[in-house]
Parts: sequence; structure tokens; C-alpha cells
Amino acid sequence: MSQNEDLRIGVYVCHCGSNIASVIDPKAVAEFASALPDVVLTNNSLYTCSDAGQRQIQEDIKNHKLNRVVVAACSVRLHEPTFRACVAEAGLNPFLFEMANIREQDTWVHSHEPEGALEKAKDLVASAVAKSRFLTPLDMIKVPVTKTAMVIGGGVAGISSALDLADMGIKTYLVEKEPSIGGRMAQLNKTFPTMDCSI
Amino acid sequence: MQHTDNTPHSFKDEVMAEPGGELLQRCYSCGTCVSMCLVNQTCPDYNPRRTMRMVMLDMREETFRNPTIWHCSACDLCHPHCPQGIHISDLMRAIKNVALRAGYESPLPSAKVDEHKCSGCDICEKACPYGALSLAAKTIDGKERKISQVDRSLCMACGICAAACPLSAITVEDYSNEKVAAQIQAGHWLKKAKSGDPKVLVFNCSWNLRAEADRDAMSELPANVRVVNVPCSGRIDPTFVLTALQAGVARVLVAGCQPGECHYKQGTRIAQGRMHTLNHMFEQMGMDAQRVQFVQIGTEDRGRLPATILDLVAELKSSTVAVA
Amino acid sequence: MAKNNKLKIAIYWAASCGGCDVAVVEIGHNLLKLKEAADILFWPAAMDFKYSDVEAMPDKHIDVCLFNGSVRTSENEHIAKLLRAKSKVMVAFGSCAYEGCIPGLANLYNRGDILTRVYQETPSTENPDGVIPQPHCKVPEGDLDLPEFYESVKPVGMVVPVEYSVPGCPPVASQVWGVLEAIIAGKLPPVGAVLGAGDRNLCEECERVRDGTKVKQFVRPHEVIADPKKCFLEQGIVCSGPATRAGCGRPCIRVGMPCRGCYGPPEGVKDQGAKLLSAIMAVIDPEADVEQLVSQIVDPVGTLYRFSLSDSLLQQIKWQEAEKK
Amino acid sequence: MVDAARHPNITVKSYTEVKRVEGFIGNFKVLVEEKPRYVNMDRCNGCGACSPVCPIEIPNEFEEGIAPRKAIYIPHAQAVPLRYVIDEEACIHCYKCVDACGKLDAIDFSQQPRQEWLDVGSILVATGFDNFDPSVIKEYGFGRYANVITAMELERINNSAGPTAGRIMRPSDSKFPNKISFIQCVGSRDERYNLYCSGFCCMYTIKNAVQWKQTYPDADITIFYMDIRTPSKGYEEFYRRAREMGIRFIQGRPSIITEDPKTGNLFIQAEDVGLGRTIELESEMVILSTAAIPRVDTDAMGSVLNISRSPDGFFMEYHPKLRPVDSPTDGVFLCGAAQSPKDIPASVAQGSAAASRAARILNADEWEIEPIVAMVWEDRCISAQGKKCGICATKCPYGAILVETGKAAMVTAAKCHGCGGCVAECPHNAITQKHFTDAQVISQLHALLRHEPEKKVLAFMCHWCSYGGADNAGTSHFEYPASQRGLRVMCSARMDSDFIFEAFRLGAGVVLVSGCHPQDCHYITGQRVGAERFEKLTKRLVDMGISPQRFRVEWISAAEGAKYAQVIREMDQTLRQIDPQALKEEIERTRPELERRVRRLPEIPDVALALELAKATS
Repeated sequence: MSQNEDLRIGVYVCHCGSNIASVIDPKAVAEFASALPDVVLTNNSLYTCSDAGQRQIQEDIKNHKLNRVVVAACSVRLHEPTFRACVAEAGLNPFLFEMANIREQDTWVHSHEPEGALEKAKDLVASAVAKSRFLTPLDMIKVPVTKTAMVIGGGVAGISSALDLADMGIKTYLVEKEPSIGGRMAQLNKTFPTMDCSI
Repeated sequence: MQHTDNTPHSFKDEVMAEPGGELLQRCYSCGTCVSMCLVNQTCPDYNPRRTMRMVMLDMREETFRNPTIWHCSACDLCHPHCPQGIHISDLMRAIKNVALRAGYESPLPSAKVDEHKCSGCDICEKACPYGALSLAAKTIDGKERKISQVDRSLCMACGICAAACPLSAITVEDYSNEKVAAQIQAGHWLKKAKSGDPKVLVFNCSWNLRAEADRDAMSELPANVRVVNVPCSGRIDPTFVLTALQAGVARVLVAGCQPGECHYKQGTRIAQGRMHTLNHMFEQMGMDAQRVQFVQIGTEDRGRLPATILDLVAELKSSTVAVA
Repeated sequence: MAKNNKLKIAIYWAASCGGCDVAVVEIGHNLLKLKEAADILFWPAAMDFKYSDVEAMPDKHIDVCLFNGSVRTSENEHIAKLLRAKSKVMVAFGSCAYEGCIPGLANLYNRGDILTRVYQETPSTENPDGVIPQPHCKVPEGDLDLPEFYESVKPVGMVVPVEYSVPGCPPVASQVWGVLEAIIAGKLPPVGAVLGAGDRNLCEECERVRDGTKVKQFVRPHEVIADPKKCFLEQGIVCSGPATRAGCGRPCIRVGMPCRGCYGPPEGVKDQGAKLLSAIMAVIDPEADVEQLVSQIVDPVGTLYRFSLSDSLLQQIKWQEAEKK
Repeated sequence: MVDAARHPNITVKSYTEVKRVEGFIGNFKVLVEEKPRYVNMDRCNGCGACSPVCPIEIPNEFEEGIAPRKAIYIPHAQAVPLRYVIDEEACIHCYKCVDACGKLDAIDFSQQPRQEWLDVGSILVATGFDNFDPSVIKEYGFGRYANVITAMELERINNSAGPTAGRIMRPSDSKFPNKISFIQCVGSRDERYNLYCSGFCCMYTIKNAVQWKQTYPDADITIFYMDIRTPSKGYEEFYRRAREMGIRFIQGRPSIITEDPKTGNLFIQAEDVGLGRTIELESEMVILSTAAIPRVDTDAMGSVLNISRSPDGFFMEYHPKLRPVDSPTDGVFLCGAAQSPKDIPASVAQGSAAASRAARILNADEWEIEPIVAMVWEDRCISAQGKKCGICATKCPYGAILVETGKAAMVTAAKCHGCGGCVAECPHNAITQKHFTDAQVISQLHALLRHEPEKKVLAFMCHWCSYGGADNAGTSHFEYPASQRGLRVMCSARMDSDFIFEAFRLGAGVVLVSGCHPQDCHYITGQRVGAERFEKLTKRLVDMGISPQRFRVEWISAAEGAKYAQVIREMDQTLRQIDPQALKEEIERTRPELERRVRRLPEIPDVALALELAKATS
């Protein structure tokens, strides 16, 4: 639990080339973050998701004994898995990582309001840092896998995926609404580029 | 080579800032508007696609120098077909407004009001599909009166007002009452061969003939058919029709556009109201209501107008034969 | 009688309601002035004259004849021709004489229809034998002659040439006196003019407010409670004002009725009904259903040609058609 | 087709529909229903004796309605499986087919719909597309002019297995049309119908034209187009070949087609853009290259599978660039034209891609799923104290919570999907959600509102939809005011009333709670749990004296970036319209009641510390 350990938070503010840096000054965000309690290290890099950027995080975890990592960059829908894997490789539980979205939800939508965007970036980082203090290590839940696939739709896409799966040895149900598989393709005369029959 | 300018406050920005000009840049030059455009058919220099292109390339003076930019009558045949949802007539209006501000004027003929005849009754103002007429106080023969005045930049010279004016105080240059009468009379058509085939007079909206084949067919009609082209069926005063019938014409056919396709928005509806009321009156008088016929020709009605006229001629011929 | 230089005037009442004669009386004390300036040689409605008195006059004996009423019967025609011969100036006085007026609407029907209706079909008629009046008939007392009832009604101008017309049903008193004053003063305009009225239309002097509203539907006056301040046409009530000559002083409009059109078409307009139709259909709302609007004018001839049918192009076309048959 | 049917690892379930899907990645249960064929699949040998005796004839959908079929039929000669089927809607039960079938005795009118549950680890959605119906484009006259046909109809007319046995004839008079025109982008690249480019129409048109020209070298063929799009391998070369063969390409979108009623010929009116002039071209037949559109049942299928649609109406991928065959639901993949219009090579490629994405899971012995699940503080649960409660269980869409009075509620982690509805609904704050604990959310709330809270638009977003919508606003660069502060949780169900009270207590100007549209919810009924709560909350906030415009509820899908931006713009506008002094007074006036509402929050583990830290930081 957070209160029992010595928090060491690292904050990485990404430039994302010019995607972020053309609207706000990522250094100013990093400077702001460095003043937040328990933040022991801040960093700016051109692309935090790049190999160099990730290596930096991993080295910092080792060298500076970071136990929380906050990356202010793009959407969690994009790079959360990337950075979780990155910190895990450096021995940190992936759930001790937190992300602030200062690209899709900041610089990309406030390009005409750079000052407001900077203030917002700071708040988003403060929010991620605040959350990170209460993060706890979690283990993934392992579930069994039924080794059967279902393909819905027996057209050209469905048939080819079913054949690929089947060839990989996976039992596959090919479910077709109509009385016959084949879909639209079966209706076609000769098809490009081979100009042969489609069936 | 065309130098283009993409700085803010360029011509393009000015047009786009004008109401109706907003969607300019959506145009991907598919040409749908051009091929739907009736003006383009008779006046190929009027090409809305090219005009939009010229605005996008900030070709200000060249755009204004083209007199055809004033020809769009906002019939809006193109708008429902535009795959980009651009309201082209609004856009053309935006361009015209910028041109007006720059001191350009519409070269089109416009309606003229005879101030002595005008009573300021306001019928024309309500009739005009473009809001080109409005009342203004004016001193005439030492007396201040409210007189109708024409805004030249808005007038499309359709002649709806001229027909509507109960005092015949409005004239549209080429289609004055006298000139229409002269067209009917030309070559003493009415007097010629009184005993010959019954005469058919066609008042035709000039925008009706969209296909080359139709135009050809119209020029090959028999001599007992006379076609008088007017800018709009809304120009047809019922008096014209009655005068022709009284002068011995057997049938008068008024041909307007399909509702919704009228080149001057309202003209065909106005004509419909007038001609159908005439039909009612003929019935009420116990007269042959067939003597006045009104058809509305749509963009899809290839061949319909010449066919209608020829049918009419044939029908008249057979009925005359039967009587004889 | 006519030994002085006083004007010699005749006033006659043909096929009309008599309102025009009343209109003359309506000039009130000006009648005294008229009497001072003119001798009235013939005025059957006011004094006892005989046709023979007129027949006895030399041609062009009368200076001015105010002829009111249209020509419906052979008697009307006969007198019109007689007075024409005896008068220097013939004036079609009032709407009947000028353009056929309400009696002219009878031209929607033919003689047979009218006689059948009047003498056989009306509810108050008792005529078991179905007798229809005839111009000549023998009765035990001898031969009877009645004026012939013509097929249609004509304005007097179609029967004999007239120099002037005074519109109105009836002409309003002030205008009547104005006309008489001009006659007395010998200040008549060129032949063919319309006397006692303006040139333009009624709308020019109408005080009702027009705000540009277009017609969504046509209604008849009894179907709505019209706004007393607003233009009738803008309220969808067909008002003949736009196609009617000014000069009446708008008595109808003032009492809440739209203009009926009795002053005839304005200067330069040939056919009042066609012009009115042209105008009212031009101001229809872009959203309205045209066919519905057309059907809402329930009696188009009676509405648009209320006073001018027998003088209209429409009428002439009908006569032509009838002739051909 | 036949390969698929013969493959030992493939079970073809034809005439079968997916009715319900339960479970999660690696462990789906799918309810399928096989419609009755009224023909016994084992007995029917496809001999075809039944069909000729059937007295019913209805339009054959496989032939695009240009030829008839019987009520007992096979869709086409190469059908797989090659078994007859009776169209129940058309059948009049005359039983002539039964006689014709004779000893085989394959006709079975007693068949009923047959349902079964199938266990699968992954689902691939390849439901395809529909063809745009061009009759709605009045100016092209399809449906009115006999000789205006669709490209699909041409495929059937020009097919040796088709109704004309490959003999090309035009519908009006069965004559061979020598002068034909194709019109591109019918129903696509047209904001009246579909804004997107349908993608493969250029190539199929060129294919049809080339094929025609090869067979009939004298044919006069014109293609009207706006842009010819040939981005894939060999396509541009093929296009060039078509031009070289003498096929006429006219750049210009026809505005109208008229018909000469005497000849049945068609006149196409278009501007030749290159020429800058309007031309009229007479054709004996016109073929419309119609757009591919989302299948009519996309919505129904989407709600069964818990996947949503992009603005174009096709199924939406997880990420347009990086995860183009993944659906937002783990373990469900998209391929073919169900995701967007595609030609055959692209459909095959995507089919393979989806297969490989699915195989990633199916070839693993076990799969790891995120541990973002609910957890009960046993000492806080009143059920453990012998009191009757169980609210948490009623809110769980997965039946993952077991409540027995006398025992603390128990969460089965493998069943829990982590919506957080139970956490927010527990009246005693006895449940938490891992990775989205109260302490974590409240810390974030304080950080976001640390400075001038009264000028902020605080936006709670659900991970799957509204956060995706905000991302979409970002990738589309739809600007909105920077006064917005976003806070992400997994589902609107997790948006606890206490969070909103706390936000207002801190003086937030306006507060947005946003989640998925009900049919898109990632947690079956999570959105509903949230929606019901927000409805009550809206009233309660007003009762407390908070102006109604300060709280807003919006459902925004991951594709609705424009809507997200619009909502934020409107809320910012609303905030600016409130008089600052009045707002300040309202905040002060309502604070005591709000404090009373959240007074028990510090009892939750870590929350007191979070509040303390927040205080220290600000």
C-alpha cells in the first residue's frame, strides 16, 4: 500500500515529434511535474514510445529505483499496452504505470488555445501522478481458451479466414445465414485480375 | 500561368464569409451542376463548376469579368443533385454580392416600371420570386406617391411581374405586351388562310427544350402552329390567351416547367393557377375548356412538348374533318 | 321649351336596377343647379315623358343623353338607337350601360334557360300550363306585343356608338355631379374617355395595410372574420381592387367588404377579369397547393367578371363559338 | 467454397443465424439457430426432381430478381451445401414436391427451428455488405427505365450460369446492346446517401468493360467517372489497358438520364469536365456502379456481438491504423466488407489477417485478461453482519457476485468484467474496483480541479465509448475549449454519485457524465446502471440547489468525435453564460449539503489519505 512505501515517481513528457510540442512546451510540463510530491525524476523525449524512449524508462527504473511511471503522451487506447510491457520488462508491475493523454485530448483539440492547453496538460499530469500514488501491483487473470473459432458469414472473407484457421488446426464453425455459402462473390462472373470464375 | 494566392482575406475567403458561400471548398468538380444547368445549355460560358474553381483559385477579376455569373436564376435544379450538398445558387448569390460590393453590375435586362401608371399596389412585390421589387416614395407630377422600384442586381427579367401588374405598368424589354403580340402576329399569321387548318398558338417557356432533338422538332412544326417563346410561363397574362382565341386561334397551349423545376421558382405555379382557372371559367360559361391547355414539362420529359403539340394538331384535324 | 340656350339633357333607364337614376337624384341640392343650367327633356324615371315626345324631336336635338342600363330586350335596343339619333353626346352611364354589370352575368345562361327558370321552375311560380311569354300572342281581346327578350345582355356601347362612359354600380353621387358639372361647363375630354373616375386602381387609395403576405388559401368573405385593418387579398379574400378603376371612394372596403369591381378595369386594361386573375395568381404562396387554390375560387366568372362579363374577351369568344354552331 | 465445406476442421452451418453471444475472450458461448429447410439434409441428394413440379415462382434473389425461382430451390448450381430448401413464405403446401421426391422422402414439413449453444474461443465477423438500391436516385431512372441496370444485374446477365446463359440482352427488348455506358459512384461519394468511397467499384466496372470489349470488339463503351481509383497492385495497368482497348472514359458525373420512350434508349447528360462542356450521350443500356453499403442487419448483429458502427455504418475497428481487424470487444475480429467496402483480394487478405489475430488466442493454452475487477471489503459489507442487502448482485450484468446473508458478498474474478457498477451502487462503500479505486479517482478529481474549478468543464468518460469519442475528436482535430478536464473510468456504471458530489463540492463549474449508447455498452447493461443513477441524480442535484445546466448526461460513441467536441463546446458556453458571482454564491450555498453527502467517503480505505495528500498539494 502506498502509505507503507517510499514513492518514487518518474514522469515522462513526450513531444510526439511536433504533435504535442508545437502547441505546448513539454519541458514546462515536466518542470511542473518535477515539483509534485514524490516525483523524483522527469524527462522529455521526442518520442517516448520509441526504442530509445522506452530504454530510458527501463534504465531509470533500475538506476533511480522508480516504483511508479507516468507517461504524458497519447491515448491509453494506443500506447498503454506498449508502456505496460516496457515497465514490466524492467521488473516493475505493469499496473504501476499510468498515462496522461496530452495529445488526442489536449494539443490536438486546443491548438488555437496554447496557454489553456498547457494548463490542461499540467492538470492531466497532476491527475495521473495523483492516481499513481494509489496504484497497486496487480496480476493478470488467466483464463482457459476454447480452441474453437466461429466465423459469422460465408462470403469470400469468411471462407478465407475459416480456411486459414482450419489449416492451422483450429476447429471452426462457418455460420451462414443463407442456404448456401459463397456470399456476393458467388454471384460474380469472371473477376479481376485473373478473369476467372469466382467460385 | 495562373498565380494563386492563399493568404487569408483572399477572394475565396471573402466569398466563403458571405452567407451561402461556406461550402465552396467541398466542390470536387464532378460537373453534375453544370450538366443539370439550363443556363449552361443555352449559354455555355456560364459554368458554375468553373466559376467555383476560379473563386477557389482567387481569380477575382476574371470571375467578375465573366458576365454570365449573373445568369443563375436560383431555379435550384442542380442543388438536389449535388453529391456534396452545395447550394450552388446560394454560392452564386454570394459571388454576386461580393461583385456588387466591388462595383460590378448585373448586365442582364431588367424589368422597368412606368411611374405614371404605377399605383403602388404592391402586387409585383409579392409576385417577384427574387424580391427585386419594392415600394419607395417618389414625387411624380408634383405629388408624392409610393412607386414600385426594381433592384437591378436581383431582377432576373422573368416577366412574372409584368403579367401580374394590374395596370400593365411593368415592362420587360424583349417581352413587352406589344412584342408578344407582334410575335403572334408576325407574317400576318392570324389573318393568313382563315379557312385553312385550325391554328394552334403555343406560349412556351424557353427553358422547356432541353434536348437538341426537341429543339429541332420544334422548328419543324406545321405552319398552323405558332410558337411564342417567353422567358417563363409566369409571363403569360390570361389576357394574351383570350386575345388570341378571340382573334380566331383554335387552341392555345401554355407550356411551363414541372413544378420544382421552374427556372424562376414560382412561374410555372402561377401559370398553372391562371390557366386552370381559365379552364374553370370556360366550363362555367359552357364553352370548350379544351381551347386552353397547360402542360408542365419536366427535365425527364424528353420529346414530350413536340409530341403534345403534334397530338393537338392531329386531334384538331380529325375533329374538323368529323364536323365537315 | 327650348327657347333659351340651356343645355338639353336626357336620362334613360334600360336593363338595370334603377340605382343609376337614384344616383342622379343623390346629387341632392345640386339638382337645383342642374335645373338652372339645363332642361331635362326626357327622364322617364322622374317625370312623365312619352317615347313619342322623343320621336318627335329632330336629330341631335338633345345635347347629352345619360343612358343607364344594358341592352337585354328589343325595347332597350330600340330606345338606345332612338336616343342615339336624337343626341349629340351619348354617355353610357353606370356599369350596366358601360360593361353589362350584374345583369350581364345572365350571359352565363341562354334565353331558354332563363325563361324556363323564371316562368316554370322558381318555387313561387304557379304556371300549370308552363306558359312562356312570347313577343306576339293572340288573346281574345286582340294581339299583344311584348318586347323581345334577347339571347344575351350587351352593354349599350355594343349596340350604338357612345362618346363617354361613367363607371360604377351605381356611380357615386360626387362623381355624378362632377360629370354633370363638366357637361354644364362644356369641359368634356376627348371622345372615348371614361368620366367620373380615376385612371389607376383602387389599391392606390386603399388605407388597408399590406405587409407582403402571400395567399395561402382563397376564402370567401363569409367564411372568415377578416382583419379590418389588413389588405383583403393578403387575407386570401379575392378583392377586385387591384384590377378596378379608382374613383368610387371605396364605400365597400370601408364597410368591410372587398372591392366588387364595379368601376371596371383601370385605364389601358382591356379585360378586367383576366387581369384580376393574372394578378391574384401571381401572389400565391410558394408552399400552397395550386389546384386547391384554383378550386377555392368557387365561382370564377362571377368573382372575376362580376361587373364586366358582357364586355369581356371571354364573352366575345363565347359569342363567336355560338355563332359557329 | 467447396474447399471450405470439405475441410475436416470446418463445420459449415448454413441457413443458420447467431442469436446470442455470452462469455468473453477465449470463452464465448454462442447461441445459433438453424432455420428449418423443410428438407432433410441427410436424405436430399440434390437431384432436383422437386423444383420443376413446384407451381410457385418468385423473384430469384441470387439472380438479382431478374429471373424466377421456385419455392423449393437451391440458390444456384454450385451451392454449398447442394441441398434443396423450401422458402416457407412462398410455399403454398401443395406437397407436389413430396410426390416428386418419392422414395428419397427428403421433404419434411415437421422441421422446427433448431437452437444450440456452441463454445468458441474467438469470433470472426465476416457478415459482408449490401448493395445500394439506386432507385432512390430518381434522376438515374433505375426502376423506371428498363435499360438502366445495376452492375450486379450485369454480372448475372453476363454469366454463363446466369438466367440468359451468358447471352447478353437488354431488358426492354432482349436485344443486344452495342452502345453501353457505366456510371460510377452511384450512392457513394455522395452526401445524400453515403459519403465514403465504396472502393472497389472502379475496378469492377473496368473489369466488366474490358470483358465486354474483349468479347465484342465493336462495342461502344463509355465509363462516366469522377475519379478512377486504382491504388492496388496491377490496377492502374489494367485501367490503362482498358483505355488502350478503346473504352471511352469521361470525367463527369451525370446529372440526369432520360429515356426515348420509342426506342428505350437512354440519354445521359453530363459535363465532360476535361472539355468544360455539357454533353449528351445516347446509350442502349446504362449500368450503374452501385455502392457497397452496410448490411441492413448491422445494428442487430452489433448488439448481439457488442460491437459498434463507425459513422459510415460499417462495423468499427478497435483502432483504424494499428488494430484494423480487432473489434473493440476482445476476442472478436472483423474481416471483409463488414468493416468497410473491399474487393476480393482485400477481403481475402483481411480474412487471413483476422484468422491470424484469432489464432493468437486460440493457439494459446490460456489467455491473460486485465485484473480490473471488483473486490469486496469484507469488513464493510453489511451482508457479513447478517443484514439483508445484495444490491451489488442485482447490478452485475454477469452474475459474478454471490450474496448470502451472513457472509460478505463474493466476486468471482473470472466472471467479473470490471464495469464497476457494483462498486458505485454499494450503499456502504464496501466494494472497490482494482485499478479504479475510490482513492485513485478522488485523487484525480482533486488534481483536475486544483485550480479555478469554477471555470472547468469536468468530464467523466467511459473507456470504451466517450473516451474513444474524445480521442476521435482529437484525431479529427475537432477543436473544443481547453477548459475541459477529462477523467476516465471503465464504464458509466462506475461513475459514483459520490464522485459527482465531490466534484461539485470542490466547485466544479459544470460536470459531464458520458458513456456509450445503450446498444454499444461493453458491459451489456453497465450503461443502464449508470443511466438510471444519473436520472435520479439529476433531480437530486436540482433539489440541492445546483442549477440544472451544470450537470449533463450524454451518450457518445467512439466514432462520435464531432459530437463530443460539440457537447464540450456547449457546456463551456453554458458555463460562460452563468454570472460568475451567482455561480460563486451557488457553490458556497450548496457546499454544506454536498459535504454532508460525501462525509462517509474518508471511511473508505486510502480515501482519507488521498484527501489529505490533495490538500497538501493544493
